[in-house]
This record gives sequence, C-alpha cells and structure tokens, in this order.
Amino acid sequence: MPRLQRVLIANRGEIAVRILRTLRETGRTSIAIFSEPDRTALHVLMADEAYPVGPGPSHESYLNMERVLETAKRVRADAIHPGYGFFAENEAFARACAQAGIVFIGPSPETIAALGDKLAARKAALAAGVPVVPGSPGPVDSREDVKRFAKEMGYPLMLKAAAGGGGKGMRVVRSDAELATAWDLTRGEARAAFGDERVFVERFIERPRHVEAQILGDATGRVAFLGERECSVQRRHQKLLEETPCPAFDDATRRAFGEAAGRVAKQVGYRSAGTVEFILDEQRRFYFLEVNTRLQVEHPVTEMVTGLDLVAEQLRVAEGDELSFGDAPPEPRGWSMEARIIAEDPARNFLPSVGVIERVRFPQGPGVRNDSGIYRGYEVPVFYDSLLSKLVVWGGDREQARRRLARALDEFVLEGPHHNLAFQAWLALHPEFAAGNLSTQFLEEHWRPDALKPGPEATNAALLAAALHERSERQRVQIGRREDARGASAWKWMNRQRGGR
Amino acid sequence: MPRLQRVLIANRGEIAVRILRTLRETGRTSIAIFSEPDRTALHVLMADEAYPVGPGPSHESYLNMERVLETAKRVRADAIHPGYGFFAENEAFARACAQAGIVFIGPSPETIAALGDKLAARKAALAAGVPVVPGSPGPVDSREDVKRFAKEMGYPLMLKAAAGGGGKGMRVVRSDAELATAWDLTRGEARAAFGDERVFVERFIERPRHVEAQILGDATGRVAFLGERECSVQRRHQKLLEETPCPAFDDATRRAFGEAAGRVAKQVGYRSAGTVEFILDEQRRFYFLEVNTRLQVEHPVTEMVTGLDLVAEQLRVAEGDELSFGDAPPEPRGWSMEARIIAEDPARNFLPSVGVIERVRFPQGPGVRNDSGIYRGYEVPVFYDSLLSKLVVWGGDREQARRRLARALDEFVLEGPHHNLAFQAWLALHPEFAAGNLSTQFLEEHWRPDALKPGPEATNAALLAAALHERSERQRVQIGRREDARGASAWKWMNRQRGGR
Amino acid sequence: MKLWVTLEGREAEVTFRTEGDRLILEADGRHIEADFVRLPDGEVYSLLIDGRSHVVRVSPSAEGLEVGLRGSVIPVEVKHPLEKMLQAASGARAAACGETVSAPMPGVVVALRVAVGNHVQAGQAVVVVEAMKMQNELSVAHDGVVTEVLVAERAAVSAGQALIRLAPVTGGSA
Amino acid sequence: MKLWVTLEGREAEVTFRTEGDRLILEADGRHIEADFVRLPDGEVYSLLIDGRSHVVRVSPSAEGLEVGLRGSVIPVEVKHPLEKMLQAASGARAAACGETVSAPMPGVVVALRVAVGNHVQAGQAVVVVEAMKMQNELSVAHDGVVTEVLVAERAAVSAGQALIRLAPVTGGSA
Repeated sequence: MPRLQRVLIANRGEIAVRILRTLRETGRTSIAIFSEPDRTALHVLMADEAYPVGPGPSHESYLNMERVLETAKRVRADAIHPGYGFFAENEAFARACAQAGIVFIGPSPETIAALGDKLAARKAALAAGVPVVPGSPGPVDSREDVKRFAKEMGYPLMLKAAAGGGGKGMRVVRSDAELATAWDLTRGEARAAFGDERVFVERFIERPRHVEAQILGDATGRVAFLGERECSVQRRHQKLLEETPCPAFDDATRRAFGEAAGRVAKQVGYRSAGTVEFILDEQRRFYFLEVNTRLQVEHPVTEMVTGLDLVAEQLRVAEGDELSFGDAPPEPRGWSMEARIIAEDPARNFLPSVGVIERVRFPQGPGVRNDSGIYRGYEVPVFYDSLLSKLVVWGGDREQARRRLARALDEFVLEGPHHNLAFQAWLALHPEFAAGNLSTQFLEEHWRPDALKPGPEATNAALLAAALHERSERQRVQIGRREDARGASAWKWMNRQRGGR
Repeated sequence: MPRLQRVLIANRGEIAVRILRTLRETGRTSIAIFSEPDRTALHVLMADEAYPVGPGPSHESYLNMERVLETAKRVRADAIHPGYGFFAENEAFARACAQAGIVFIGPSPETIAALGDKLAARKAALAAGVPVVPGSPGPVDSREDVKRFAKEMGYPLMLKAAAGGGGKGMRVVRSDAELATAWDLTRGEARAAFGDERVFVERFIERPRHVEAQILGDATGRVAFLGERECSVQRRHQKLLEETPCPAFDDATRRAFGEAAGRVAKQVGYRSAGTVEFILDEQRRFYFLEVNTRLQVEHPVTEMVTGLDLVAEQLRVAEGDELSFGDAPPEPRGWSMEARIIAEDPARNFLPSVGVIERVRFPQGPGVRNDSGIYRGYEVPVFYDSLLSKLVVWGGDREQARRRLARALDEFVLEGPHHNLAFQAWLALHPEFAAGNLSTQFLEEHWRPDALKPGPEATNAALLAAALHERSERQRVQIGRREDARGASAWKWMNRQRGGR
Repeated sequence: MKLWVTLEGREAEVTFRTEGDRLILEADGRHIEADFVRLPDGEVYSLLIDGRSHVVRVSPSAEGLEVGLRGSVIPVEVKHPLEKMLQAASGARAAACGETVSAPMPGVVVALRVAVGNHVQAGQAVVVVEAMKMQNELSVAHDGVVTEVLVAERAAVSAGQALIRLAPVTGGSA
Repeated sequence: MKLWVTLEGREAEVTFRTEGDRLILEADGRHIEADFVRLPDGEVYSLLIDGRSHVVRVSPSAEGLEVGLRGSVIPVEVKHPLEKMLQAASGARAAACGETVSAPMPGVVVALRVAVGNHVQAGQAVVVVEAMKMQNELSVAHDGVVTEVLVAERAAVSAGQALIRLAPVTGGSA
C-alpha cells in the first residue's frame, strides 16, 4: 500500500487538531473541512489546507456524506480520518470511502457493522468466551419469565427496553413485589418512547465502574492490549474524568481483562484502534458492554503512560504496516488522568453554555498536556458539542497525577462561557476520589452544587475586586462629566444599572 | 528534619514558575519575591504569596542579600530555593541562610565553594580519576615551556588566560611558528582584560561537543546518575537547544561517563541536584570541565525521559529524605529536546529585544511541555535575561522528538518582541542537526541569516495580508472623512507615513 | 467611598479608599488592605492581601458583577447608597409584575409545554431549548398564568430572548 | 485599488479588489486569489489560498508593515501611487542628509567609541549599548563625520532614542 500523504480529517474541534498534529509530525499534508460557522475554528487555522462543506448544522456539513466525499475526491485526499462522532462508526461512510478509492482510517465496514449491532456484539463476546452481564438471551415475554430469572440470578434486576438507549427505558427491580408494577411501567414507557415494548432482563450491577480496554489491531491479525482506562466519573452517561490504570485493578485482573478484550477483538478480526467497554462490579468481576470502533475521546491517557501515538499507529495500520512495537507493547509507566473541560454551568445543573472565549491561559509545565480546540477570541458555536479542551496529566503514581491535575486546574484561566473547571477541581480534591473509590454513581453520591461555594479568602478578594471595579467605573463617569454635581452623577449610575449592564 | 512547608523562591521568570508548580503539587506554600518592574510578572501572579524586594536592577532586588534574607525571615519561610543564576551558586548566601535558620535548597556551602574554584574542581576530578583536558598543571612561565608541551601532546594547543572566562583570553596555536606571536598576544590580552598575565596550556579539542551529566545526591552519600544531556548547539557560549540522550553516545560511553560524573560528585560529598560538565572530542573521549552546583536551565529534558521531578527530589534531599527511587534510578525512556525561546532577532545578529507580548499561543498536544514566564499583555523587562520560554518535547526516538519539535515550533504563536522561533525551526530541520552531527561550532559552520528568507508561498501570503491591511486602513480613512475628495485623502496617507507609523 | 454590597447572600455597607497602589476597605467591622495593580489584560486585577496573591477578573452580568477567581465565579451585587434608596422605594411595585422565561443560551426551541391562559406552578417546566446537543427544560420560578407565548417550536432563539410571559396569580406567592 | 509594494527587495505594482470574502490580487503578471476572514484577535487574518491555510498578522513598523507568518516576520513596504510620486521627488534630497545612530532597544550606554569631529567608515562600531545582560555594538551604515554625541556613558536610553549624529563625507558614498 502506498504512503498516505494527503489525509482529510472529517471532524472539527479538539480531535481534528489532535489528528493534524500527528499528520504534521509524520510529514503528511493535513486537510481540514469546515462548516460556515467554523471558518475561524482552530482546526482550520492550523491545517495545511481547509475546505468548506456547508452550513452550521452537522447534517448539512460534517454529516453531509456526499459533500464530504466529493471534497475528499476533488482535493485528492489519499485517506480520511473520521475522529470520533460524526462518521467514525458509520458503516456506509466507510464503504463509500472504499468505493471512492479513499482509505478510511479505522476498522473495516464489516467490523463496524458487526459491532454496531449491540446484540451481535454481545454474541461475539459470548462466542469469544468473554463474560457479559448475565441476563435473558433475548426479550422476555411475561412477568412470570422475569420471576423465573430472578430465582436463578437473584434480585436486584434491571428491566431494559430492547430498543432503549441514552439511559432511557431502564428500571431497577429489587423484589417480586416491585416487579408487579415495574413490568407494566417499563413496557409502557418503552412503547411510548421507542414504539417497541420488548424488554430484556439483566442482573443489576450496583455501583458499577466503567472500565475499558484500548486495543490496536494490524492487518496481520495481531491485536495488542494497551492497558485499561477507568471512566466511571460520569454525568448523564457523559464521561467527565478518565484515568489509567484503573485504581481497582491488580495485575491478575488486568491480565484477565486484557486477554478478554483481545479475544473479543480477534473474534471479529479487529483492525486499527478500538475500545472494548466493560463494567466492573464491586467484586472486581468484569462484564462486556460494547466495542467502540474508533479513537476514543480519552485516548490521550493511554498515550501518556505508553509513550505511543495512537493516531500514528492508526496511520501505520491503514498503510498496511505492522504496529510500531511489533509483538511487544511498551510497559505502561506511571499514571495519567484526563479532565474534560466543558462549556457548562455546574451551579445551574450543568446547563450548556456558549459565547466568546474572552481570555484563556492553558496550564503548562511538567506532566501537563492540553488537547484543545479553542483560542482567545474564538466564539464557541451552538451547533456542536460543548467539549472545549482536555486537560491531561501524567504522574509517577496516582497521587502525583491527581495533585498535578489539581495544580493544573488551579492554573487554568478560562473566561467567557461558563465552564466546569471549578467542578473538576472539586472532584480532583474529593477524599473519595483521592482514595480511588469510584463508580458511575459518584456524582449522585457526592456532588452538591454548594460544594463550589467560595471560602472567606476568595470572598474577601471578590469584595476588593468589586470595589476596584466600581472605583474605576466611577472615575470614568467623573472624567466624562466633570461639571456634574453629585446628584446628577448618581442618576447616571441609576441609568446604567437599569440598562442591565 | 521537619517538612519544609513554606518555601521562598529567590528567583523570577520561567524558573520561579517551574519551582512553584512543584511546591503546589507537593502541598507546600510557594512564596515569590519580586522587583518593582516584576509586580505583574507571572511568578507573582501564580504564587501563593508574593513580597517586594526592591527596584529593577538585580543587585538592588534579587541580588540584595540582606533584603531577600530579611524578607524570608519576616514571612517565616522554612527554606529558600535559589533556582539558577542570582544566588544559586553563591557560597555566602548559602551560609547566611544556614545562619538565619533557613534551609538552602542546594548543596552545602562547602561544596559550592570547592566547585566554584575552577582549579580546585579540576583537582577534584583528577583526584577522582576522571580525565580532564590534558594541559599544564599550572601556569606556564615561558614560550619554551609551551614548546616542550607541544612536543609531548602535539599541536593544536590552546593558550588560556588563568583568570579568563566567558570565552575571552583564549587563543588556538597550531604550530611553533604561530606560537611565536601568540604567546605575547595572549599574555598581553590577559593582562589588559583581567590584570593577570598568567597563561595555561591545554590541548585544543577540535569541534567539541558539550555533554553534561545530571546527578542527584542525598544525605546518605548516595549519588545517582540520571543520564546525560547534549548541549552543543550554542551561540556566544549560550546554549540554544539541548537534548537527551546524546546522539554520539553508545552504552559503553554512557556507562563510563555516568561513572566518571558520579566519582567527581562523591569526591566532594555532593548533595542535591547538580551537573557535571564535560567536553567530548571527535573520538568520543570525554574530559571534565566543571560542576554546576544547581538546577540547570535544561533540566526538563532529563525529567521528560526519566519521569522524575528534579525539584521534588531537591526538596526531599533538603528535608533529609532519601531519593524517591532509592538505589534504582528509572531507566530513561525515549528522547527529549528543549529549544530555548529567546527575545532576540536572528536577522540582526541575535540582538536582544524587549517589549510587550502582544499575542502568545503556546504549542500544545502530545509530547509538548512549555516552561514559560510570559503571558499575553506582559511587558518583557529590560533588566533580566532574554529567555522567554522553554519548549520541551518528548518522542519515542530522536526522529520523533525532532519532528515534534518542528511541529510545535510551527504552532507557536508569539508576537511583540523579536524572537528566535524561526531560527529554532531552521535548526530542527537542518540535515546536519537531523543526522546528530553536532559540535559547539555548529552555528559557525552552518548558520547564515538568509536561511530565514521566506519561500514563495509565504511571500504571497504576506502580499495579500499587506493589501488587506491597506484596504482596512483606507476604509477607516474614508469612513472618518467621508466628505473628502481623493486628493485630500491621499494627503492624509502621506501624513500617516511621515508620522513613522 | 461607600457602597452596598451583596455577596454570598449577605448584604453589607462597604467603605473604601485607595492610597497609591493600596486599597483599604472596611466592611462588617472588618478591615482589609491590599496592594493592587491592574493587569494589561482586560478588567483583571492582581491583588496582594497580606502577601497572598489573587488574580481577579471583574465582568458585568445581568444581576450586577461577576468576579472570576481561580476557576470560580462569584456573583457580587454592588449598589451606590442613593441607588439603594431609590430601589427600596420601587421594590414593592416590581414584585407584583409577573415573570418572563428567557432563553439562557442560543439554541432551538424543541418543545412548548404551555399555551396562553394555562395556570402553572412554581418549578414547572414550560419550554425545552436544545443547544450543543443537550436538551434543557426551562421552568418558572413562581405560580402564574401564561399571558404570552413569544416563540414557536423549531424556532432559533438567542441568549436572553424572552420566550414566555406570565402574570402572577392573585393571592399566589409572588 | 492600486499599490506599490516592496517585498523581499523587489518592487511591484499591485492591483487588488475584494468580492465578499474573496480577495483578488494581480502583481508582476501573477494572479492570486484568497478567501479571507479577519480573526477576533487583533490585526490577524486567516487566508485560504487555493485551500492552503495561512494565519498572518500585520503590524506597523518603522519602515512600513511587518507581516508575521509561522514564526517569521516579513517586512513589506506599501505605498499609495500618489505617495510614491511625492516620495520620488524628495528622494534625492533625503539621501544627502547624513545619518543618525539610534538605540535599537532600551538599555544602558556602556561605551562611546567616537567623539565629535571623528571620521568614521561604513560598518564601524561607534557605541555599545547593554540590554538584557548582552552588550551590543552599534555601527554606522555610511562613511561620515560625527557631528553630535547625544548621550554619555552609563546613561539609560530608550528604544529609538538618537545617540549619535553624522554628516556625510563630501564626495563619500551616501
């Protein structure tokens, strides 16, 4: 296979910037695409070349398959990197690339299709001898069937709408008595929300951890396991902070976990970078969930401890090369954490925020990496997701990584939209987080918005700042109308206040 | 020894920021000091506490020993970290700290004194069985003595003023004939420049490399060798780009080099972080030069490959603790390079530059670390040195590190003072640099200012930018005086031009 | 100079003056002094309070000022004494004027849950706005009756745009 | 719109116009088109020239404009046609007016190497200024005679401050 010299990035924001950095470092031409409001986005400014693909809404630009492929052909792209989201797990797009003679950087369309169907993926895992959450092999037909299941597995159970997703259509059942009403409610909701009343049963895992395996496969059929990532701290099923290694793992768990992930990947002939997701119960037993057939948002923590460039490995594999490390993946060194810096307001139930980045100063220094799509003066558009930047740190051990994260968050200056820096700092300093006691219930159990209340020192500083501001405002007023008497000046103040400054 | 909770940093700029990061990560209070023009410097803004120590000139503030120590005592500092420069290698300051009951973070005053005298340091190296550049054991008295030397060692030789320094009072002699005039010239210069006509003879090492060993000693007498740094690319004896490992080293050389550095350090009972400097000839033989008894500007490259925090190790040693890694320093991984970003104009013979940082965007992403003392809007003061920032990169091998450096330099936005970003990019891409063919003669042999001439693509972009600028200027003029006829408008242009815009 | 400051729910009279680079402030019987300098970077101040270093940014907001400080944002309401007097007088009137639900950010109206004439209860969600791939329910703060619906479903709205107006219920909690 | 542009030592007449976000320029028989947008960040433009992405910053300098581009700074002189005409007329006069040596940066005068009345040759160092711990020799561009020495040794000087003035040597190369 010839070298992929011209690579189009079918994405935007921080991940487009991330990918173009590797393209530049490996001597390839980086080709950006952009929607109209993204004309001034960082990935456009930093790319070697950039071409427009349509208006703001994703389906008219970044998800406009025809336009993106036409652009790729016109500018003679050798390959397309899809990043994550958009076309990253789209079988049809991968197929269309192949038909257009353009290399899709990712697994084969067949792999994407096979793993995109959650039931098929679960079957592949079972076939590979990898544990899945115990449950009914298919939809259950009656309350009595659920009761029989409960006798076998014990309560609590989870009723899950077969067509569900995004955290909807799920209900925990803790006894036969609860089941009486839960059965009808769940089926009713499933019918209402998805037009499909089929319901599955699964064992309910209490306080689960979300742990995932980074895998990398090449064309020779070799699959490498590059360590796990713990992604338990979530809100509304969105990951907020990820780390590697998993604080709950010992060497034996890790070995078994890596072997399980590798077996799933080999079962489907996996090629390129992918992630096998598991949940971990409180007894450290892991259960297969699904495979993400793409580069993951949180891939940098794996890069920090292995020293690998996963995008560079994807490019090698796409060119038909072997993995850079052959059969010997580098031993992970130290600990890494990633905090997602998101435009949202923790004090108002994490309401998304937009606006102009008025001031930004990224944290720097030892062990700090920023993967970001913003710059000072940039206006965060309303059309795309609210991830502004990823703050990634490395430490010799978990404690150094965690303290470094807290240091870096403290150093991070970001003004304009609301953001979750203070929330992430709260998290990094929380004693349960420090102890590694994580689960997907972490926020429900520990987070209260008044945790961000400023202390007396901050309150004093705020008081002084407000006084300084009023002083300079007042000077401005007085300089402007030096002839005014006191009363008139006060009226001016009133007007300003009423004007909703 | 009790924990050092409150640490005063007797320094400024990037190294003060570097040190306070470790203090924060280890839960200590960082105390900055500042001169009047440094009231808005980054180390003051970032520190937990900050106190004034006098006017701009160093000797009235950062080098005002009485004022600095009085401040340290008044604010109840447990320890002082001197950084590099200023008091870092000042025996009297280290002694005064001890007398004031404040821990000086560095070697003992006796070690500083012993290694500060270059002749004594050379003797210590010889006593430790470490090679020094072959030469006369003391001053030579006559031309005839030099000739006898030449018979023994062969030409070329170097005549060196005993009291010389900073590259002055040195002359290469390649034959008996040259010696005839060189002898009187060198003695005359030495007398004129230093008031001391004593002259030494040393073998002249052609195209030498400058390679140094990072060492770390603790109170138990243990001395660790943490790898070498190649610092050959220099201008006027100022290092510009450093890397580790040294591209000229093989394992045997490294082992012998590390052992030699360790012997010198043990000979003087070295404690804390230090650097043993050597020169390397074209046959890869190394010769001791001197010991720097402090943290080095280029220490981050060692941190990148070892994963250690050298400032944290210094703090441990100062508290009487052992080194964090005991007797097993971490195996270095990969390659690291550091480019010094300096306020100077490569096109005008590297003339230093000052001014306001109008815009700065640091390079980010995988394998990039910035240690910096600047921010947007900051005015670089005239009183201190012109190092603005250190760009440090890591790669799996030298080639990845070098390409990453080039990528990061390309991504670095810095406007305001003149700077050497384009020069560093030229260096990173130079074929001889890429091949690792380095010596302290690198710039003399390869650098020509017209290397920075822009290519046709850049020239076109500049042409367009100039046109756009004139268009917006013109619009401004026309909007301002809409009633004006064409002639009057042109006159306005003239005035603007004459005003020296 | 005197000000009325509301901070963290507490209101206090604040007296302050500057002497060169020093700011001297009295509030609630406390005396605070700081060395201050305005940074070349917008409405940003560096404060040294007894040596402790703080960088604070002040920006105007709908309710008064916001002070940004190490990743946190602290709302501060500052009133001039005369302003306070006048506002107290008009306070009673304002409370009875009903409520407006506005878009907190630019986005698209996904669902309208009420129509003109509907009675709603405090906390009830009345409209859903989608922005950045997230749906956000907007609710009312007080019981009331819907008097105006100012947008249609699928309409794009800008930050602060009024969406729904309500009148207070007679005898209800205002 | 027409301009005379001096760039990389070559002078050319440039004709350009804009159509919406496109800039169309002709110079030296070449035709260049670009998509442009001004970034919210000072006098900075993003240009897409046949898809190639460039971020350029324009700032005024003593000699005209400086265009910053990927770490490099490219000086550009831009003249309006009328301006050029007038300047050509006064050019001859200006050349005979002698030379001034100015401080290129703030610093301290460390050494004066000439006195009033001295003859100096092009390239000769006449004064040494120290800034940022570095000593910098300043030399003259043309042969001349020192007419004024405007500073003393150890004096602090600001950027652009005139230090020494020279008159041209009669018959010398101006």
